[in-house]
Amino acid sequence: MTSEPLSLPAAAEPTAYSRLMRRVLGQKAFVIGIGIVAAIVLIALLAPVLAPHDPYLQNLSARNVPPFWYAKGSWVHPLGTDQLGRDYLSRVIYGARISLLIGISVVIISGLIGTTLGLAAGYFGGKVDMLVTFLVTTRLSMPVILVALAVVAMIGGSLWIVILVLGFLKWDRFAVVMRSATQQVRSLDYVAAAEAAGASTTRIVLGEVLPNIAPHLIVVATLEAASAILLEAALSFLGLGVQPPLPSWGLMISEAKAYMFFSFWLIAIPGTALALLIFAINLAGDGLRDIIAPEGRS
Amino acid sequence: GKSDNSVVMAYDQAPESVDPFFNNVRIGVIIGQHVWDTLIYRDPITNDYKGQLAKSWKWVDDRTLEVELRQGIKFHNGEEFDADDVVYTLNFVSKPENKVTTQQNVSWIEKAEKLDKYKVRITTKKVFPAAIEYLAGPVVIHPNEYYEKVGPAGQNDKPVGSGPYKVTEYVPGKSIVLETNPDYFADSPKPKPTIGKVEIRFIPDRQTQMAEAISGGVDFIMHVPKDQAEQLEAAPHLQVVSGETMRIVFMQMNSQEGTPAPALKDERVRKAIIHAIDRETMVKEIVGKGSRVINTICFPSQFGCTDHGAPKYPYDPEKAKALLAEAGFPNGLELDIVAYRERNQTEAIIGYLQAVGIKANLRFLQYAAMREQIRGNKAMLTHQTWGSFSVNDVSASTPVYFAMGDDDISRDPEVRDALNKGDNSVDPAVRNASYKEALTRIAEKAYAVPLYSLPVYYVATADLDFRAYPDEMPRFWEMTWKK
Amino acid sequence: MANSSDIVLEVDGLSVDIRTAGGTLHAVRDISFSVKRGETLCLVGESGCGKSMTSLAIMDLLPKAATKTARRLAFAGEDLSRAGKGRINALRGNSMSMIFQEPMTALNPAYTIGNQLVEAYCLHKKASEVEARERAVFLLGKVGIANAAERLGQYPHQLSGGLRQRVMIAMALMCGPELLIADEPTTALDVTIQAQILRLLADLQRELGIAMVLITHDLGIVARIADRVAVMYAGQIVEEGPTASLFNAPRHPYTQGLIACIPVPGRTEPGGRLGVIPGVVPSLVGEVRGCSFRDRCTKAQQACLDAPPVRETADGHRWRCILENAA
Amino acid sequence: MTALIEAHDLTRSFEVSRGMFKGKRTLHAVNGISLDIRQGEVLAIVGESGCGKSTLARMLLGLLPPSAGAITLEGQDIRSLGRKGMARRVQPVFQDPYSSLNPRRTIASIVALPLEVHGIGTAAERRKMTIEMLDKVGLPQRFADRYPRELSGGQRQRVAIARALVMKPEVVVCDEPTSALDVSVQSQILNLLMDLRRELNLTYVFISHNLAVVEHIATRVAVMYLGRVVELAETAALFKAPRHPYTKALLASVLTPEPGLGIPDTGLGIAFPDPLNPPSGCPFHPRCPERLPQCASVVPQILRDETGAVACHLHGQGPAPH
Amino acid sequence: MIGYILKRLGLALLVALAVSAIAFFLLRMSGDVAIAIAGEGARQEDIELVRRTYGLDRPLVVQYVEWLWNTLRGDFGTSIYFKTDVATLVFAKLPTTLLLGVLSLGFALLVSIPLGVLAAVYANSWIDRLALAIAVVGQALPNFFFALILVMLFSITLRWLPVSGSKTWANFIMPTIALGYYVAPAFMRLIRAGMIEVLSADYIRTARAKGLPTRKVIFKHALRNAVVPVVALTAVQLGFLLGGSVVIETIFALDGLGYLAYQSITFKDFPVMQVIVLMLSVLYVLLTLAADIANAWLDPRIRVA
Ligand SMILES: Nc1ncnc2c1ncn2[C@@H]1O[C@H](COP(=O)(O)OP(=O)(O)OP(=O)(O)O)[C@@H](O)[C@H]1O
Ligand SMILES: Nc1ncnc2c1ncn2[C@@H]1O[C@H](COP(=O)(O)OP(=O)(O)OP(=O)(O)O)[C@@H](O)[C@H]1O
Ligand SMILES: [Mg+2]
Ligand SMILES: [Mg+2]
Repeated sequence: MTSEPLSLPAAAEPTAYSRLMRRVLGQKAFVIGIGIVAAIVLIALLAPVLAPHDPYLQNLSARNVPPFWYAKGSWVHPLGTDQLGRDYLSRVIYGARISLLIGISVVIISGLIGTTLGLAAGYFGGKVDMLVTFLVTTRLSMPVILVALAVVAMIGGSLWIVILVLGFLKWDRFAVVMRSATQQVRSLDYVAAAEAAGASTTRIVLGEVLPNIAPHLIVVATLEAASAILLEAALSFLGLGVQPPLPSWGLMISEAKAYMFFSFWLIAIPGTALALLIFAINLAGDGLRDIIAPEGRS
Repeated sequence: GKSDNSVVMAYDQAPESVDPFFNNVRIGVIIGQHVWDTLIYRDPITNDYKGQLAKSWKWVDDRTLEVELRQGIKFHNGEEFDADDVVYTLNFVSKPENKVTTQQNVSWIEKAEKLDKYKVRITTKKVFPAAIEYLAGPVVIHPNEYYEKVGPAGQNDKPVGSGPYKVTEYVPGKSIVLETNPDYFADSPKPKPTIGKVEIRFIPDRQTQMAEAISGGVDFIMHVPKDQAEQLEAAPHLQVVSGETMRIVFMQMNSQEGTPAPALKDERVRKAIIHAIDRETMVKEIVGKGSRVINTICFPSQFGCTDHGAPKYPYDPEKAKALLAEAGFPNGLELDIVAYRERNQTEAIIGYLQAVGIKANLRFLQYAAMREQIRGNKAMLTHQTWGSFSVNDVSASTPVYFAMGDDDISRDPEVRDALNKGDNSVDPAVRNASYKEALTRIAEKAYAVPLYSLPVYYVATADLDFRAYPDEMPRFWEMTWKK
Repeated sequence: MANSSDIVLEVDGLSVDIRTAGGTLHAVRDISFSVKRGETLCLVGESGCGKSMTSLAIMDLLPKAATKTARRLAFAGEDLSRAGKGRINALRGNSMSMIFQEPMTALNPAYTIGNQLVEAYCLHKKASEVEARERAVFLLGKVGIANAAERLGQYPHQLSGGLRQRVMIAMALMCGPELLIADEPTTALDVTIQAQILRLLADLQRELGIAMVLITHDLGIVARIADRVAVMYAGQIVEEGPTASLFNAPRHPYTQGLIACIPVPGRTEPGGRLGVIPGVVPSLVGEVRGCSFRDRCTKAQQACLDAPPVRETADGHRWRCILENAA
Repeated sequence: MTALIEAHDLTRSFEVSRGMFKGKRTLHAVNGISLDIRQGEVLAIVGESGCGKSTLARMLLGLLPPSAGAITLEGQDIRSLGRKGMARRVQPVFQDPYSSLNPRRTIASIVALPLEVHGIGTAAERRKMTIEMLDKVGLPQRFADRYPRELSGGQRQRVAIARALVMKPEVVVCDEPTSALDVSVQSQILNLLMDLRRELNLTYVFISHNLAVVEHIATRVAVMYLGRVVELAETAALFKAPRHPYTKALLASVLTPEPGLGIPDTGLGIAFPDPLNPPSGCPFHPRCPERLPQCASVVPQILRDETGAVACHLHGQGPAPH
Repeated sequence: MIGYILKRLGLALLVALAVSAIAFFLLRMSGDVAIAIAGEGARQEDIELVRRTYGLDRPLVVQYVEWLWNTLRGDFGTSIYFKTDVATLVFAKLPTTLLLGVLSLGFALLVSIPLGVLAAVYANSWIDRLALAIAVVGQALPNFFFALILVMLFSITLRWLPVSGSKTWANFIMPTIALGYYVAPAFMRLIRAGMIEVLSADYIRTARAKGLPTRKVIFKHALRNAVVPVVALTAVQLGFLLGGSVVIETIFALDGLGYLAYQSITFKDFPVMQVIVLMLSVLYVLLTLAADIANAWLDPRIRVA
């Protein structure tokens, strides 16, 4: 006899989705981080709608107008104008596009390279692993900023060159993390089971291994995106990054630093925007790491 | 500061070598003129030539110059100055294998010979009237015994000259300390210094320099951008001095065979570009005091430089758009622009071009890389500056870019012929006429965009009494403290 | 009942709650038992039924997320729930000690076993290092480790699992405890080693007159070593009694099912069907009312929705069920 | 009964590094094992942790190439069968039900994977076969679209069994399929395995260290010690009259739930063998209570007879036949 | 042990070789050194002359092999810009950079170890969150921006510290903070994560079960194990600091390797660039080797038996 009221809630856990959501929402840091990132992405997407002026429209007779909260400021240019009289708010808004574009593109390039190398090293081991480890060591032993500076200095800075250079330099963490994650997954029985089922190596790598290391991939990707954005800013700061008049935040900081002692807002505004974006991405990445961490254990 | 009778100057770039023949940066020239002397001295105000190490000189023929030397001058190490020093120095630096950095400063020298202890003969390779100008500028005289012994490397380690200041401490890449030469000869056109000690620190970052100036860490900085200089003026303990220099700013437009921007072959496009740029406003708002708009590609004070009769292209964006439409670009066009300094000015130019529909992509490069682009016929627009080595003659400016040399990217034989005629004549009238012809044709054809001359801004502690010269040379030997 | 002064550990109404993302997990629910000097009590039950939480609660080693409540938790007559941190530290490792399940990870890899052995002795007995080492050598010999003096300088990774577990035992005995709690001390070991270690433990316990709580999920071990057995299910003790009585006449349906699951040579027919307990363990999150075994119980009734009564026989065999005997 | 799978002198060694500063050493995980697996039997392999059971299993599955020796399936070298060919005939069930199921796949897709790999049927047909298989192992259809983490250990092990059987293999290699499970679940799985064997006429290689389970389920038992098979016999014979001292000790160590018997004294030494440094001669001699003088130096040959095989100096001398 | 070290040194050599080749070809392929050497205003014939006198007209591979051969002999070539021996130049600047690197590392460790331990011991409390906030903000603030703010605050407003130069120890305070603050978060996270993991380890429970006081459990049993990965990170970060001091050295006019690197990049001073890159890579590999040895010393499981 198994009448209804006799049954008890089973120990089996709630559905993956609701559990994940609970863990996600439990991670306040993640929620805040992803919220800010989403807002910045939205701003970037809606830039033409949100920006009050053309970010490239210069007016040399209205240069370095302070933001509205200064006595000399006005609401025509809520955040004032820059050294060529361009609307600062519009430039900051358009700058989000550049930073995000850089972050995302660099991560795509370096992620592809690094993940491929890491997967190969972790899955095949042996000589392949040795080769990849050697490549990673070689790559790590060359300071990114120096190499990036040198290369950009030689071929001349531009958005795509910066993206390509950083993309080809920043794959190391992907490779390292993917390698160890792959090694870990590779030794699990479900990979052996797939092998025993006759699945091809490609199928195993793409169907069994990759989905299970994807969370690590996402975490690395977020953190690397943040670091790529910062690196671009550093390159631009040294005058070897994105080229004017593109409104990159790093470039804006670089141009504004000339005015920092007397018109602090010029550097503080893009500096804050940049720091906020990096802060939010890191927060989200951290949160993500914590969210996926228990899953890895089990 | 005034209290210890010393000046700390900051400069953004370290010279590769203190030996003036082995660097090509402004700070190198500055140090060179303080530590060494030249045979001849050009008065920066009157532009008259005076004897310095030379007592007198005269052209024996078109290619031979005889120089009578001053007696009783000693180098910092006690070595006596005589004809041997001059002969050794000139013969050493003019040999290509000795790899003097800026070859054109010395490549005109065929040889130098000692006539007697205080007399030398200098032979030029071809007719070279500008020799006096060079002898009054970059060609300093080294002490031969010392130089022979230690070579350029030793001269960089422990520099020895005969100038008003001697080097007492030098850490390459970091700082150099100059102190008054107590034995400096009294007859020199450079007066005996008042400022006892000049320390030059190499601070690469302009903001750091500014911060040092504000916090009193340094007393003297130069090449301060206009906006910053104006801001620093507000600080009570600082003063700002500015003046025009001979450096002109212009844009080349690649219209030669095989140009990557065929649109630039169309005169209307080139004219549109000139019309698009509001030079007056640029000068007023971002270039600064001491600058003026130029209409031809030369510095106005240079011999032969004129804009009479040359067409002028006032700021007129509507006309620019109309010209572009006429040339078949109603929707504008996209061009690359290479540049290597004054990035904010390039940016403003880009902004003006953008306003008439020309999207200019900036490629900001090191000078060498830019030059490579130009010479490789890969550049479209170039944002150039040219200082003529402070030589006050058109032969030092316009021909460099229009006489079909390596850097000529319009390559008009008519212009070349006119320029060559001017360069190779000794008759001032012929020269004036030829240069005018060339400059007018350049302007008519709109081969280049003449922009403006560059000013130089100095920011210094308010106590210091000094003036700015067009050759961008601070002269510490003549500076004094305000009462 | 025996003389109350013989009771080393007394647990009355112990509950352990763990805060989890999904709500409060009632890992241990109102359990009571006591252990006398020289007695071995086995806590047996399936994975997750709260055995470890019980032992950790006694030792005050619960994870941060867990809280315990008890009507009484007394060691040698002293109420631990009222004792301060200092007092607990003075007792722990001194008169009550513990052996953990994983001999591979329970020793600090960074220190020699000598260092780890003497640590507690020096602390609690205010003994010198030399004295402590002497005692360590003595005890290592006792747990069957040859050339013990040399072993003191070795690091845990240099020892095999069986040796490490012996070191753990020696470590627990260093200060001469009155109570020894062993949480699955042999699960990680091979059968032959397991037999050796258990034998050693049983001998030492008898020899030193220690009160021992042995936690395991292996009914075979329980049957061979325990004086008394407490069977746990879903955080509760569902049946408790003297070993023989419990194995020979299990009263609770869960205990009965458990015993029937195990193939016993001679009793179960080779290749034949084994007894089963259908279904799975209930979730311990939230309030569990009534008998927690009811949905796996073939004899469940409407009455099981209420808390089942505790029944007891004369020999101290107790169980929680509405039925007198489920068999 | 005919031999379905035959292993000839199988050896597998690993190069293991023992920490950064030490060189690599060769570890002989499996050291010259010859076995036959007969059609329809349940061959149990028992032995202590690290003795090479899993390594042997992986070689039998074709997942790990032997360093030496060969495996034949009905006389054909399994290397010539290829991964897919092997997959149709031999399938595994692993010990850990947590790591043997891909957490990112649904139960149905896990079970259907072999069908997909071999391109059997349309998606709908595969789905049908999967549901049938799940039903056969006692999992209702509603589990099909759940993820492994929503299942209990026993349920997961059922999924693993379903995956192994969906291709209708002849041999199933079970590597400690119940050792991670509670006893109440273990009996369910054991019953299931026995039912399926009867129903589908399967051959099992059953790896375990639980002798009670082995005695219950196996028809033949191979006892391994440090990479070698030391004794092989029919189950009943082995449990009744073990011949190798290690087998005897193993049997003595079994703790059945019979109160009052106390803890047996196995009489074994405590020197646990280091597989990187195997003892000379008979690998068991340092712990053996019946050690003979030659045990320390001479590796005992395997002696095969009608009851099975044994490798011990106490039982016959001289080279084994063949 | 010796064998291991030899093997690692061999690896270092291989890495150095690879790096030198990459650096050489990368640097040479995209720019004409001759023009850089000839300088502003040089004519084509001057450039040709330079090309010939410096041997830049030969195939790249030949130039590389020659460079490699000279390097192996200890002749690192002559700086194109400074005209002096590269080795002298580089080694003259190395101490400043090393000092800055070590100081920043020390600062980072000083900040991050206590913070990391606290954050782990009080995981999920406000202390943990505060530490996390400090870390995340530290990583989000571009170090050049942070450096400028420091200058604003301490030199301009408060006038406590000199802006630039390397004359006195006071010159090193701001660069140390600016550089160290940027790497501290990585250490803090690592220590926090390591401590949290270690604190939940079985042997910590063992230690507590022995009745050891909390302080001893944390500092003797936990930290010792949590600190092992920090050593490896320290090596990596020191490498990073040496390479990453470009911006900071430029801002604070510290005459170190970073600024020299920046200069040689802008002046296309290939010989100097190559040696700096090569030296940093060798340094990196050696540092990781040192870290491994230190790890082995800390972790007996790796140590020689
Ligand atoms: N740190 C924790 N956080 C949340 N739940 C926990 C934690 N530790 C244990 N639990 C839960 O508490 C319950 C009791 O756990 P406990 O460790 O006491 O079981 P056990 O009987 O010792 O099991 P095992 O035989 O597996 O050791 C289990 O349901 C477990 O999932
Ligand atoms: N991939 C590998 N690399 C190195 N050594 C290995 C590898 N796989 C197994 N070994 C070693 O080979 C020996 C046999 O391992 P195996 O897993 O076959 O043992 P087992 O009998 O299955 O043990 P258990 O009962 O613990 O599962 C062990 O000492 C193990 O450490
Ligand atoms: Mg002389
Ligand atoms: Mg195994």
